[in-house]
This record gives sequence, C-alpha cells and structure tokens, in this order.
Amino acid sequence: MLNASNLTCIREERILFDALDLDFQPGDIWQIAGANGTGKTSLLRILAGLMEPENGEVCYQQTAIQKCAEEYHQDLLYLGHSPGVKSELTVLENLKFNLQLCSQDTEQCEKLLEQVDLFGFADTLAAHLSAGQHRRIALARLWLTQAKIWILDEPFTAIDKLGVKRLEQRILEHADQGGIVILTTHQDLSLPKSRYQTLTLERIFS
Amino acid sequence: MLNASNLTCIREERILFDALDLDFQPGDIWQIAGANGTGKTSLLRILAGLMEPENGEVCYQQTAIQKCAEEYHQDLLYLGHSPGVKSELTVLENLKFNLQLCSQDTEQCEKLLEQVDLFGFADTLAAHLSAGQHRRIALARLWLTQAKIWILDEPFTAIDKLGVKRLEQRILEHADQGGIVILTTHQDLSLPKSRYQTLTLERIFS
Amino acid sequence: MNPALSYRQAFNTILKRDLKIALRHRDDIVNPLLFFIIVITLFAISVGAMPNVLMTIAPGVIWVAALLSTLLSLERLFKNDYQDGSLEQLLLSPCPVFILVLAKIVAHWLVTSLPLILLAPLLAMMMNLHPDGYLALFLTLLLGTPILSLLGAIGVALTVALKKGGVLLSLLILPLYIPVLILATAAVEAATMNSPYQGHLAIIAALFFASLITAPFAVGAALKVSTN
Amino acid sequence: MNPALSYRQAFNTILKRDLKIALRHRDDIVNPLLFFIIVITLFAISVGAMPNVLMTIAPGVIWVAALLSTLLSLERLFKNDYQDGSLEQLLLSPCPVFILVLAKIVAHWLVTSLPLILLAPLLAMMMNLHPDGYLALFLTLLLGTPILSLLGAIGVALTVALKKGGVLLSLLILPLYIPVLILATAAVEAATMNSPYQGHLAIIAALFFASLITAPFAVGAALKVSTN
Amino acid sequence: MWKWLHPYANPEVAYQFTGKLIPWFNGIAFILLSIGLFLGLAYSPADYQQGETVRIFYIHVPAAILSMGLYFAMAIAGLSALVWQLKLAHAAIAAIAPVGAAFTAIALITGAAWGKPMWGTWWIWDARLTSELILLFLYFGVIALGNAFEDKSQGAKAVSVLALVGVVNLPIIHYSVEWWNTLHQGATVTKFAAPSMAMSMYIPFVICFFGCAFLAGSLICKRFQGQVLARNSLRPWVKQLALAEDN
Ligand code: HEM
Ligand SMILES: Nc1ncnc2c1ncn2[C@@H]1O[C@H](COP(=O)(O)OP(=O)(O)OP(=O)(O)O)[C@@H](O)[C@H]1O
Ligand SMILES: Nc1ncnc2c1ncn2[C@@H]1O[C@H](COP(=O)(O)OP(=O)(O)OP(=O)(O)O)[C@@H](O)[C@H]1O
Ligand SMILES: [Mg+2]
Ligand SMILES: [Mg+2]
Repeated sequence: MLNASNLTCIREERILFDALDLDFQPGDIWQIAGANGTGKTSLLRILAGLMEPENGEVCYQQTAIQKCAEEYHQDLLYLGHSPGVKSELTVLENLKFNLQLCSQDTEQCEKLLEQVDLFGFADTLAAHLSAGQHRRIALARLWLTQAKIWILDEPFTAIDKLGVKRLEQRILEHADQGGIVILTTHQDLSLPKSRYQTLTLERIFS
Repeated sequence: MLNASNLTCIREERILFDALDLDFQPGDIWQIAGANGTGKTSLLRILAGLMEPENGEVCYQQTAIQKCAEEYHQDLLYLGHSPGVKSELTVLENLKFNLQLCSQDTEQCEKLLEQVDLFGFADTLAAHLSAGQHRRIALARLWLTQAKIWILDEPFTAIDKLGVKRLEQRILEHADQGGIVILTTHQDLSLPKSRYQTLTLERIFS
Repeated sequence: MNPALSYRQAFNTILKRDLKIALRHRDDIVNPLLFFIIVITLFAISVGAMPNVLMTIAPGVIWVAALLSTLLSLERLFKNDYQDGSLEQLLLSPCPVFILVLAKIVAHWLVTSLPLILLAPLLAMMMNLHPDGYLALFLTLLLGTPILSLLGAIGVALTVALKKGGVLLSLLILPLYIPVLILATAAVEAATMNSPYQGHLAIIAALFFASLITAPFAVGAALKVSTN
Repeated sequence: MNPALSYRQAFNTILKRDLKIALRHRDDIVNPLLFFIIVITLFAISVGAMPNVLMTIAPGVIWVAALLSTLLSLERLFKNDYQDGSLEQLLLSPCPVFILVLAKIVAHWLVTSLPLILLAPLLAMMMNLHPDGYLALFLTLLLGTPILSLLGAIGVALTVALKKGGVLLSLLILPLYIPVLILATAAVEAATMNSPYQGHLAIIAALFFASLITAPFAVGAALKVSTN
Repeated sequence: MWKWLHPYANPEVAYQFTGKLIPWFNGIAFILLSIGLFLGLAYSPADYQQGETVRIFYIHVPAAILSMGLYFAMAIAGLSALVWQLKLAHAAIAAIAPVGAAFTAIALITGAAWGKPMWGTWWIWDARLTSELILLFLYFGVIALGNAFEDKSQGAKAVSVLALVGVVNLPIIHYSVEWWNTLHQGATVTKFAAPSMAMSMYIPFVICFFGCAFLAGSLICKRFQGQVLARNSLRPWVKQLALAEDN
C-alpha cells in the first residue's frame, strides 16, 4: 500500500541511508531501530512527506505522495518528537480541536480522556501537565483517528509502563484491522515477535 | 548527607505527596518511580531547590539548602527535562562552556566527545543534531562533573540502548565512589537490584 | 474513511482555535494594542507640550505605530505552531494549505488589527488630529492593515524555521509596507486639508485585493519550504 | 572538590558565551539596530518634507526609537535560556546569581544598545537634529540605555515563566522607563537651545548607578520566583 | 519587637485582629470626614487667587499623599515578604494595591478637574502629573502581575519584587516640582517646619487627611481578610468559618 524506492538521505554532508527500498502492507507493524543519529526521524519525515529525500520517492497506492497529497494526508497520522499540543488550551479543548479536524463529533471526548488516563484533568491547561501527561494528549489521537497509516516517532517517550502497554495494545489492534504502523523506539516492544518487523539503520561511515 | 523531612507538594490544588521523609546516604542510588503526573519531577525540583515545597524542608549536611546554597550548588548536578543545551552553539562550544563553569581545563573535550559518542560532530550546531544526540551533550556533564549529588530527571529519554548501558555504568561508578544519584525513569534499570532503592509515588485521590 | 472536511468547516475550525488561543492568551490581543498606545503616548510625552507640532505629525505617528505593532505581532503567526509541532500537523491535514493559512491570517488580523482600528480615534484625539482626518484614518486603517497582515505572513512563513528569523523578516517585508504607509498618510493628510483622497484609497483597495488573492498561496509554498 | 570559580571568571564565562551566541545568531545585534533605524526612517518618511518639524521632534523620536528597540530586544534576555533549561542550570551554579545576571545584562547591552549609540549621530543627522544636541544625545544614550537594560531585566525576570508575558512586560517596565525618557529628551532639547543640561545628566547618572547596584539583586530574586 | 509581632503572623489571629479593627476604622473615618469636609467645603474661606475651586484641595491633596503612602506601605510589605518569608505580607500587598490605585485615580481626576480652571487645560505632560500617572501604571502593573500567576504565593513574591523596585518613583513624584519647573504647586502642606498656609485651611485639611487615611485603612482591612481566607482555603479554621457562615 505504501512503498518507498531507492530512498537516499543526506544531511550535513553525511549519508544517512542510501538506496533504501521499503514496502509496507496492510497489517504490518514496522519498528525502525538504530542508534542515535542514524536517521530514524529523517526516514519517518520523508515517509510522511514532510521532508524531501535526496533521491528516490515514496508512493501511496502506486502514486507519488506529492501527487496525491490530499488522499494521502487523509489516511495518514504522523506524530513527531513535538506532537502539536497547544499549551495555551486545556486538555479538552486540545482533544476537541483534533476531533474536529477529523470531522468527528465531539462527544467521545469523555471516553477518550479515560483511555489516555487524563480523567479529571479535562479543564487543566496543557502547560500545567507533567511531561508524560502532555504527550498523552497527542497520543489520544490514536484512539479517535480513522487514518490507516500511522507514523509514530518515539511514541513511548515519557509514558509510564501502564501507558506503554495500552499503547502497544492499541497499535496491535490497529494492525489487526488492516492498518499500517511505522514507529521508532529505543525500548524493546513487548509485542509478539512474529507480529512486527524491524528495520535497523546502521551508521554509515563515509 | 542529603535529607528531606515532612515534604508536602500541592499543585493545582492536588496533593501530590504529603509528609514525605527521605534520607540519602553516600553510595545510594534512588529511583523515583510512579505513573505520569504523580509528582516525580516536582519532587526532584524540590530536592534541587528549584521549587519550594508547600511544607517541610530539604537539608544538606544538616543545613537547610536555602541557607547553604553556595556549597550545595557546588556539590549538585541537576538535569531536568530540558537540559540546557544551547542550539545556537556547536557541540564543542556547549561542552567547553560547561567545563568552564566547573572551572576545569578545556582539554578533556576530545575524550568527552568520544564518551558520549558524538565524535565527529564537534563542530555541528546543536540545532542540527538528532533528538538523542542533543540530549547527549547535556549528559556529557556526568563525565566531567565533580559534584557528589546527581539529580537526573529521565536521563534515558531518547538515548539508544548502548547509550543507556554506558550511562548506567557511569551512575554505578559514581555511587561506588560515594556519590548520591537520584533519578526517575519509566524503564527498568538494569543495575543489580541490591544496588538501588526505589521510591514509588502513588496518585493520591483527594 | 470519514468524509473529508469541507473547506468551510476547516476554515472555521482553524479560525476558532486561533481565536480561542488568542483570547486565552490575551497577550496576543492586548500586546499589539498596548504597543500601539505606548508608541503614541511616548511620542506625546517626548514631543511634549506643543499641540500644533503634534497635530502636523499625527497621521504619520498613528500609521507608523500601527505598522510597527503589526510588524511585531507577526512573528507569533506561525512561530508557536512551528515549535510545538502543530504546523507539521496542519501541513499534513487533507485540506489545501491555503485555506488553513487564510484562516490563520484572518484570525491574526481580527486579533491584532481590529482592536487597533477601533481604538485609533481615541488616540487620534490625544494626538490632536484634525477632525476632518478621522474618516480617512479609519478607512485607510481598515483597508491597509489586512495588507500588512497578508504580506507579513509571507515573510514569516519564509523565516519561521530559521533561528535568525527576526531580522530577515523586517528586511523582507518592510519594503512592501512602505508604499502602503506613504499612500495612507498621504490620504489622511489630504483629508485634513479637505482635499480629495479617493484616489489614494482606490490604490490601497487594489493592493488589498491583489494581496488577498495571491498571499495565501505564497504562504503555503513558503511553509512547505520551511518545514523541509 | 574543584576550586570554586572566582566571580571574575564566572562573569567572563557567561559574558563570552552570550556574546558568542549573539554573534552567531546575529539577529540579536542586527534586529534592535534595524528596528531603531526603521522607526526613525518611517517617521522621517511619514512626517515628510518638513525639516523644521523634524528638527523639533528629533530628540523625542530618537529617544523613543531607542527605548522601543530596547524594550523589544529585552524578551530574549532570559526567554531562550528559560526554554532550553539553561536558566535552571545558572540558578544552580555555585556562583551568586547576581554576578551571572549582571554578565547577561552587560552582554545584552553590548549587543543591543552599543551599536545603537554608535549609529545614533547618523540618524540624528537624518532627523535634522541641531548640531549642539549631538553631544547631549550621545551622553544621554550612553548613560540612559544601561538603565533601560537593567530595569528591563527585572521585568523580564518576573515574566519569563508566564505564557502571557509580553504585555505585562511593557506594563511593568514602561512606568520605570518614562522618567529616563523625559529626562533625556529634556536634556537634549536643552542642549539644542544652548542652555545647560548638566543637571539632567547628573540625575540620569544617579539613576544609572542606583539601578546598577540594585537591579542585579532584584533580577536574581525575580528569577528564583519565576522558576519555582 | 519580633516577639510581640509573632502571634499576629498567624493568619487566624491576623484575620480576627483586622476584623476587630474594621468597625473602629469605619467609625473614625466617618466622623473625621464629616467634620473635615464640612469645615473644608462650607466653612473655610475661599482663596483670594483661586476662588471656590480651592476646595478641591481637601480631596486632592489627601488622595495624592495617600496614593504615595500606600505604595510605600505596599513596598514595605513586599520587603517583609521577601526577607522574612512572611506569608501574610502577600495578602497585605494584594489588599493594598487596588485601594492605592483608587486613591491615585482620585488624585488624578481631582487634579485634572482643578487644572481646567487653574491652568486652562485638563492635562499637560509635566513631571508631577506624568509621574503620578506612572504611579497609577505601577499599581496596575502590580495588580496585573499578581493575577498573571496561577500560583498565588509565587505571584505574591513576584509582586513584592516589583513593588520594591517601583519605590524609586516616589521621590521622583515628590521632588518633581523642585527638579523641574512645572505648573504644579510646590510643597506647602508637607513642609514640616512651618506649613506656609493659613490655619483656617490647614486644620480642615489635616482632619480630612486622617479621615481619608482611616477610610483607606478600613478598606484595606476588609480586603486583607478576603485575601487571607483565599490563601488559606485548605486550612481547618477557614473551613470552620465557612461552616459557621452557612449555619
Ligand atoms: C492631573 C493633575 C494633577 C495631579 C496628577 C496632581 C498630583 C499631585 C500629587 C501627587 C501631589 C502630592 C505631592 C507630594 O505630596 O509630594 C499633589 C499635591 C498638591 N497638588 Fe496636585 N496634582 C494635579 C493638579 C493640581 C492642581 C491643578 C492644583 C492647583 C493649582 C494642585 C495643587 C496641589 C497642592 C496645593 C498640593 C499640595 C502640595 C504639597 O504640599 O506637597 N494639583 N498633587
Ligand atoms: N507548571 C505546572 N504548573 C502547575 N501544575 C503543574 C505544573 N507541572 C506539573 N503540574 C502538575 O503537577 C503534577 C505532577 O507533575 P510532575 O511533572 O511532577 O509529574 P511527573 O511524575 O514528573 O510525571 P511524568 O512522568 O509525566 O514526567 C501533574 O499532575 C501536573 O498536573
Ligand atoms: N535539523 C537538522 N538539520 C541538519 N541536520 C540534521 C537535522 N536534524 C538531524 N540532522 C542530522 O541528521 C542525522 C539523523 O537525525 P535523525 O533525527 O534522523 O536521527 P534519529 O535516528 O531520529 O536519532 P534519535 O534516535 O536521536 O532520535 C543526525 O546525525 C543529525 O546530524
Ligand atoms: Mg529521532
Ligand atoms: Mg516528569
């Protein structure tokens, strides 16, 4: 469904990866692994269309993603290092805004709050949350989105153990329903080994 | 050496912890555990003297830390969620600044770079590093400091596995030399169980 | 797949969010306004007790103050969104970028320039502006400030990812602002002397429509370049 | 335990770092300067071809421009450091905070105000300032701008942790700035009329020393409150 | 002195103490103001230069002097908040600021009203007038800064710093008439040695002044009580108080 061919990425005159071919099929979970600075984030941003590769192209349903931006974005959910939570808005307002942008009704909010364990914080400003709670607001989107392709850059950062478990469950559920999940993390996934593939980026010394 | 008595912390009218007594002895490693938003960061900030508790006091060598700020700061190293790395400076300049503030000679830089696996990035602007590399600059201080008390808030965030291992080793080494390490992390420490104590903060429902 | 958002809805959602943030923050509204007032009062204080001097420089001072306060509020337009990652999310939304951008610019104008326009008569009074100039001042501000916001947005979009954005911003957009400034002050001055100023006003209106139509696309393109 | 840093060294280290960042960034230097020039040119443009009007308002315009550009550059003084956590680290350093703060303020002044002072004569020429006023302008700027930086730092330190810092900042420090503004413009005006202005200058100098001695402590206290 | 003051540093004691003061302050203020205003507005002679407008004097000057005095009191509270960590001083600052702002506004308004007949203009940008206006802005700054912090005690500390810094404005206001040549009247009542003013005006003025001062005191005590309650809302004695109120 989503595939990349011959991707090359060069940053600051350092080759991060070269002639990378990738093919993501419905139901896949991919973990992009690798040491710090090997280009995981760069790869995800290229796949999401936020960055242009030095070479190669990314295709969604056989069309280059630049050409079908509207459909691709409809089907894509990308969460980066900074996840676009507005500190000036309360938790509820943040969630509602996300819901509205997906044109869903805003009644699920209560349930959502519980799902990400922020119950009772609905009217707290996001600025007044702890690091983990702040990220949870962004992660709540995973429970409400209908996008098929999830690209998650270190989704487990700052999340406690119970939270990580719930997230993993949600990811598995999504893949079982025919979605694609591409994520990076430095922790080990506790999913069954057979359920996910790992792509390890190596540092290229040039 | 460092002890806290009767600490209470209230944020946003939520009691985070109440009447907490702590005593840290040379050689101790303490992991502060707990779910998101239970007050780990708040506790560390109180211990470092960056925040005032609602009640209670923190003493260093039997003196309240407000009263002996200069000595305490001399012996303290605190790394928070955002670790004070200047994006506008290069890696080397960042390290040198840190060295100078500890009035150490700036010749160790090369070695330090290797220790945190940033060799070859000396002249890269910190803004152009990956998330993990950015944090490594701050963590480099652990290798050059002579402070006895380390307070580390989620030091392993965004660091790859090898990096985490090295960090843990360094922490152990420090404790063995009679230092105190207080840290939070949502991952399990791979240190021998007997070497560290865990304080788990619970959510108080009021 | 859920039904795509209609353009109208998308526009409204963004507009509402930005207005809400501005109202919450309050800063965004009060700041430019306060700045506007401050610049004018400082002038009144420092030029001091010479009412006739004040009178001659009034149109200029008021317009310069309006221009400066727009210039300064512009940085906020995309900066916060860039830093907390919301901008990426907007670019990844299925809606065409220019609609979202337009919504953000409209919100910005509503928040920063509108209060300023409403307050201008009061300050004009403080500055001893000739009564015939009031209408002209109001009209030029009403047509002129949107141009400032629209053009400014292009500059901000180009510089948002740069650490050293600020300088560039002023350099990029000031040359574009100066014609508006000259036209507008000329119009107000003409009005105070009771000569016709419709010509000036027509040119400003033309500039307004031209920038309304082209700026959102330019901003969209610039944002894509910036987040790369 | 390593020997504590001498105060001198600590001061130098911070000063050097801040200057380096400013030179790297360049923004910090060029921005206030550019703003200063812009305000003055815009006035010259909009007040237009009335040299004698320009002449009477010149001291006021130049000083207001200097004041505004200081005001705007102030936010940077601690904001970046607060956001990336450096501020916490500074507060935790074994040196007394007031030394570090003083170093930061000095760096800020060197970077933002000094270029402005050096450029002022040129702009004074543009504004048709009476030749007798040059020396007074230079002296008042030299003594006055440090006061602006010192007092401003207190305001910034108080508001750095607040989301809605900007407005408050102006509200807090402008009252403190206005006496300096009045004194300075009065001095320059006196000079252009060939009357003595040493009295004004003496008061400005007194204010300078008073703020030099007290402000760093106030800033230190304010920063501690802000990071709480 | 500390020993004597110490019991009053307890919020509950302070709350009750100010509660007892309020009726006294109210009474004294009422009596003094009625006498003073009667003497001033009806009894005392009109000025040979200024005519009947001189009667604004009996409001204008007490308000102006109090606006400065209250600021000074606030600064002292700020100092004790910072130096001795006195939590009650936080409440005191928050109590004084709006009252002070009100008196400043009164001084400005009455001054402007007086200026129109005397100088022919409501407002000029002269040193005393400007610095009094600055004082009003300083009060606004203090109030706004206090409100901007969600955390009350953090806000109070920030406000203390600001209040202390703002004190520099006071000598500027007071001496502005000597430093700059302005339209505004020089020191007449505040020259301690020999008030250069007729006794028939001086006595009503003094009575008015103390009347205003006690009025301010009573307002401040009232606000202080509210602030103390708000800042101690989690304490048992406040809860008891609230319960007693309900019954
Ligand atoms: C808006 C206009 C005015 C303002 C802001 C203002 C402000 C003040 C202030 C702050 C003081 C107290 C000074 C001190 O105690 O050091 C004061 C005192 C006084 N004002 Fe005004 N004033 C204004 C207009 C006037 C006018 C029009 C008059 C009458 C011609 C006047 C007569 C006085 C007198 C007689 C005193 C007592 C002076 C002393 O003994 O210190 N004021 N005013
Ligand atoms: N700046 C702030 N202002 C007000 N309240 C805050 C602020 N930061 C945190 N809090 C509140 O304090 C509580 C504890 O926050 P803290 O950051 O100490 O949690 P934590 O244990 O470090 O969590 P995490 O694991 O997510 O980092 C949170 O519930 C939050 O609501
Ligand atoms: N904004 C940038 N500008 C220039 N170069 C960059 C930028 N961000 C990252 N790089 C470079 O690209 C390389 C890869 O960065 P990337 O963020 O993709 O790494 P990563 O694998 O995500 O690392 P981490 O595990 O630390 O998040 C890094 O070596 C860095 O030097
Ligand atoms: Mg990364
Ligand atoms: Mg935390």
